[in-house]
Amino acid sequence: MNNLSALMIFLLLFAAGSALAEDPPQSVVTEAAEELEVCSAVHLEASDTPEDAGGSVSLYWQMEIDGFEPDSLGVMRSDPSGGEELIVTLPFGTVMYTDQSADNGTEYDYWVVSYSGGTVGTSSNRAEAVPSAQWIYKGRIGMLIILFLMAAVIIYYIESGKKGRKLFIREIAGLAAVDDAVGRATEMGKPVLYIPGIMDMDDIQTIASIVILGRVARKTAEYGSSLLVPTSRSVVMSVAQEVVKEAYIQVGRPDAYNKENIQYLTDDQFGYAAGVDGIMVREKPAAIFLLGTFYAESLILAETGRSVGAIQIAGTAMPSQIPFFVAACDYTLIGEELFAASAYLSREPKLLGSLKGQDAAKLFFMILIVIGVVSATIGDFWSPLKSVAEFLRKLVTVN
Amino acid sequence: MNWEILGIWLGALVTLFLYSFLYRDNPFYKFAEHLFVGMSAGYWVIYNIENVLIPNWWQNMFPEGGGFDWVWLIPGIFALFMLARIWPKTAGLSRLSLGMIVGVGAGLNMVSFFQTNALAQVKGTIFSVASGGVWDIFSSLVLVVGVVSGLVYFFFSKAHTGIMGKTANVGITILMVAFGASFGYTIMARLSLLIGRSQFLLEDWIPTIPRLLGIGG
Amino acid sequence: MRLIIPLAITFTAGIVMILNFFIPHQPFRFLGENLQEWYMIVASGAIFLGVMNLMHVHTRKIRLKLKNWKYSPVTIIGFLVMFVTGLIYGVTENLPFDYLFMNMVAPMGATMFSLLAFFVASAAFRAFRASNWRATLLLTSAFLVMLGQVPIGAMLWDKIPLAKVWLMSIPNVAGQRAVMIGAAMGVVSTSLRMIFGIERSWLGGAD
Amino acid sequence: MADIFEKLGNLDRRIIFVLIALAVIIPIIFEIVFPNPVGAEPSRDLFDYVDALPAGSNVLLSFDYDPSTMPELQPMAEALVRHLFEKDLNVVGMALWPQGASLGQDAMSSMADSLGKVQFEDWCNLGYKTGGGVMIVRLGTSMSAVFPTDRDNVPWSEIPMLRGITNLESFSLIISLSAGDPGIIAWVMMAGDRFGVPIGGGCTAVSAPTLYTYLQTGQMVGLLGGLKGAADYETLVGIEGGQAVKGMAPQSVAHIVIMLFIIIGNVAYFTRKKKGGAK
Repeated sequence: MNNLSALMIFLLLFAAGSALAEDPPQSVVTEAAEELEVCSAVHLEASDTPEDAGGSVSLYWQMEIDGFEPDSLGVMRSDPSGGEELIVTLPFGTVMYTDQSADNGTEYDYWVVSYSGGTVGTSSNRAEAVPSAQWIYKGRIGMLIILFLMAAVIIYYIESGKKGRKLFIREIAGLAAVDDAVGRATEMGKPVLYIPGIMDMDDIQTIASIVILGRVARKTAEYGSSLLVPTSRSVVMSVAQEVVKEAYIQVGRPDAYNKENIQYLTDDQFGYAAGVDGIMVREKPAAIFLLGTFYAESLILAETGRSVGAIQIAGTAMPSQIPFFVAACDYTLIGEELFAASAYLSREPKLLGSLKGQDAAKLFFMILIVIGVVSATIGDFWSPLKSVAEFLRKLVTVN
Repeated sequence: MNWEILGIWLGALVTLFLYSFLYRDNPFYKFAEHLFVGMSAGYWVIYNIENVLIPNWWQNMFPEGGGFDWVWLIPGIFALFMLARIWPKTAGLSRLSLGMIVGVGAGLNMVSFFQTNALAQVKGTIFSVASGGVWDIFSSLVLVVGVVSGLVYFFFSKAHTGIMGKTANVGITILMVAFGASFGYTIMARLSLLIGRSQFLLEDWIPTIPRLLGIGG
Repeated sequence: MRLIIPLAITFTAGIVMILNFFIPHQPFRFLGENLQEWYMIVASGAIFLGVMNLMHVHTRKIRLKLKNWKYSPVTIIGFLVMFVTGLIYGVTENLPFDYLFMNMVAPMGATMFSLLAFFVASAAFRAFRASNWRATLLLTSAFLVMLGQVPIGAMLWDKIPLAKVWLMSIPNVAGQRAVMIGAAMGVVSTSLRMIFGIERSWLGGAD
Repeated sequence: MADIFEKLGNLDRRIIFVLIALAVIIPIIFEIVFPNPVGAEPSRDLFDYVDALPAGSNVLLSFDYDPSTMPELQPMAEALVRHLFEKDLNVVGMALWPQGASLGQDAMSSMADSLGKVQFEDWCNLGYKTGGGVMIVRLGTSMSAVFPTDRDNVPWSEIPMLRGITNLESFSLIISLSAGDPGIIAWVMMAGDRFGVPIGGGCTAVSAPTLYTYLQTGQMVGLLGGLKGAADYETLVGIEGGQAVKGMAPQSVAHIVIMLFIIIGNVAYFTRKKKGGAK
């Protein structure tokens, strides 16, 4: 029904337009333009906005191009009770709108009117829609399943770790060097500098870094060397103070904890880099830890640290910054190794268990890639296998 | 006094002060560094007030048309808990805010990293290696082998010996080639920054010197 | 006991954020969107803690006449100048706060950033030595890409720019992908440990 | 002799700093311009593709950037527009970024003036439209529905050069100059993959590696990456002393300095190693 009326409007306008185009002299066209109606919206489509919390209808339309241009467009809506209302006025040229003010389960009629000189010129076809709320994003089901399975596997291994299952962990050079680095600082009577990245506490790399800070703080407390932690975020400073203090208490050296050593500098990326560079050249730390999220300042910090002769242990999951750490630091924790650090340093069974879970998840993805590539490749010659690859691609697609 | 020229001079002086660090630490650098830390901290406080606290909190709590939206008391209370750290007696309250911050961060990061870092990358690696010429096939194989062996390198719960060790070796090798390429590629962007600063000094600042001395235009 | 409530909040916030990604329905939509905003407000409000610490550290330095205390007033004055002009004039263009930002803070940031041009050079000189075959590969790939970036590469051999494109689009992509997929596993597992309270040392608690 | 290498191997990094500074400053002061030969690169691919288009073909040029990335992308825009005009192609400009429309206007109108091209007959600027990828899909069905008028509110029907254009398939090539999202990726996925229109582009150096993969899969016909890509196009089109070519001079010198240092470092390293081995 709607389509039919749209078609009729379109045909009418088309007829008017083509009749006009046949008129040869230009002066006639200008005269005719005055008789012409203001151009109207056509092909209006209304549908429930997919995958939302409801109360929303998406509208799409096109503009007729023959006719003179309206001053503005109005989106009209009527509900079953018959009440008509103008829900929004839009500038000419707009071709889509989302009505956020609808009620779920109500059947609405929509149409778009063109205003010209303050009066309604023409109006589009009517289109109806019933808004509703959805309980799941359909395009994310595959991801939900994989994520759930992974979480289950990781938690399973954590539990089995807790139960005392013996778990192996491979050598991670950067972490094996932590003791040496702290020990060296103690021998030289120089401080240890710990940089937890430049992002805030909501960043998971910062969280991982703070956990490692706890382990490093325990070592500096045991060895009796001082630990400096300049931070770029207030929240990180607060957490770092808490963590370091706790570490010193656990080792039985609460007296050695110095709150002033954990200080905030500035939220500014390069202001922070300038401040930390200053600390490096003046305090001359013997060991520097650069663990967390880093951006361009990574090399500014690492090169300055290098120039004061410190042992540097860096780690980040930012792919773009790893090369600079590799070039300027003695040890670099690459990507996932940063997240494995707390388990490695503490050797706690439940944390080692979570590493095992991560490995299982990686294995799953490796198998997925290999099966996907093999089936896609063979699928080029023998089509049934192509659908396997298609299925796998679909599984990991998130919309 | 011409404000524009003063601005150029201020900018040029702090630029030169900071560059002096390349020679070694010195009073000029110390001055500029301390100034930078202080001024940028002040800048970010104002930035946070103007761009977050007022529009996202205050104006939500007290909407323009009048009224009061109690929901926005919640973040206000959490923020107060955070600030309660100032006094030792109430410092424990900040843990509640930290709990919230870390919870939001952990939940958000988990899904976004999983989507963009894991699934999207896996998807990009599932393709047919049999298209194009010999060189294309070779390239595709390097890509797939690189990703898979790179992942083997990250295995923690198995010793890197035997076939596992060999694959992990291939992985770390490809990682090294990748890091080298990435390093070499970035140099250009870094030089552009230096070119920008040099142009500021040479083309904006130096021409003002004769003008200040009363020579030339 | 003092950790139970914070951990419960972490758990709730984390689960809500995860469900919000999969479930468009209320109340997850509302909670998810609000929690992110709340987080932003709390983190922004916390900046006062930071600046109080900054002021405390520097006044203490001056009081105790610690090393380099003479520079501490610079930080304090720098902060106050920005803070006060910001409060009085706001962030409108061409007023004092904006003027100071454009002519001092921004150039200082750009200058620190541009130090990288020098540091990439010194790092490359020192680190790119063919000490073993892996280091040789790192060096060769960096060298080829650098050659491919500038005209001299194409002058030497017109295939060098192609080698650059190949290195950037094949081994570089492979390496980045491996790092990213691995890191994602680390993130998922670390997040789970946080949300389920398995790792709690960040709250200052015993493990 | 060996002592020299010993010293070279442990060179004070400040010497490197001085040379880098000189490498950048001297070409700027003396406005040195180097020749910029173009190898078999993605920038040449784009040039060749444009060069082979028959005169009168329609090309859509999308300006998807803002002033912050102008140093890299504006020289590309100017060189591309010049080439398109010289080949007598019809250039339709538009933008996925709000400020891109006026940056595109600058490039097109200045080049049109110097080459005697007429607005609405040889080129036009449809302006900015929000919506990114979704909007591109709608361009695939009808261009005039999304752009009832051009940037200056001239109705579609009154622009002579647009008469033959109905949707994206009317174009022989789409070129996106892209600083991020929405940009080239949206064009490749929404216009290239769905409607089969060839896509070319220019991008910042930072995003080039991600986009190289589209070249490999044939989803793009060519790509200008960063300042080098812009300089390449300027050279190929034959612009003397263009902005990008000029900007390449300090880059080239500084790159050569760094490469020389890497070579010195390695020579010193091997000389010392040899000496150490002889002991």
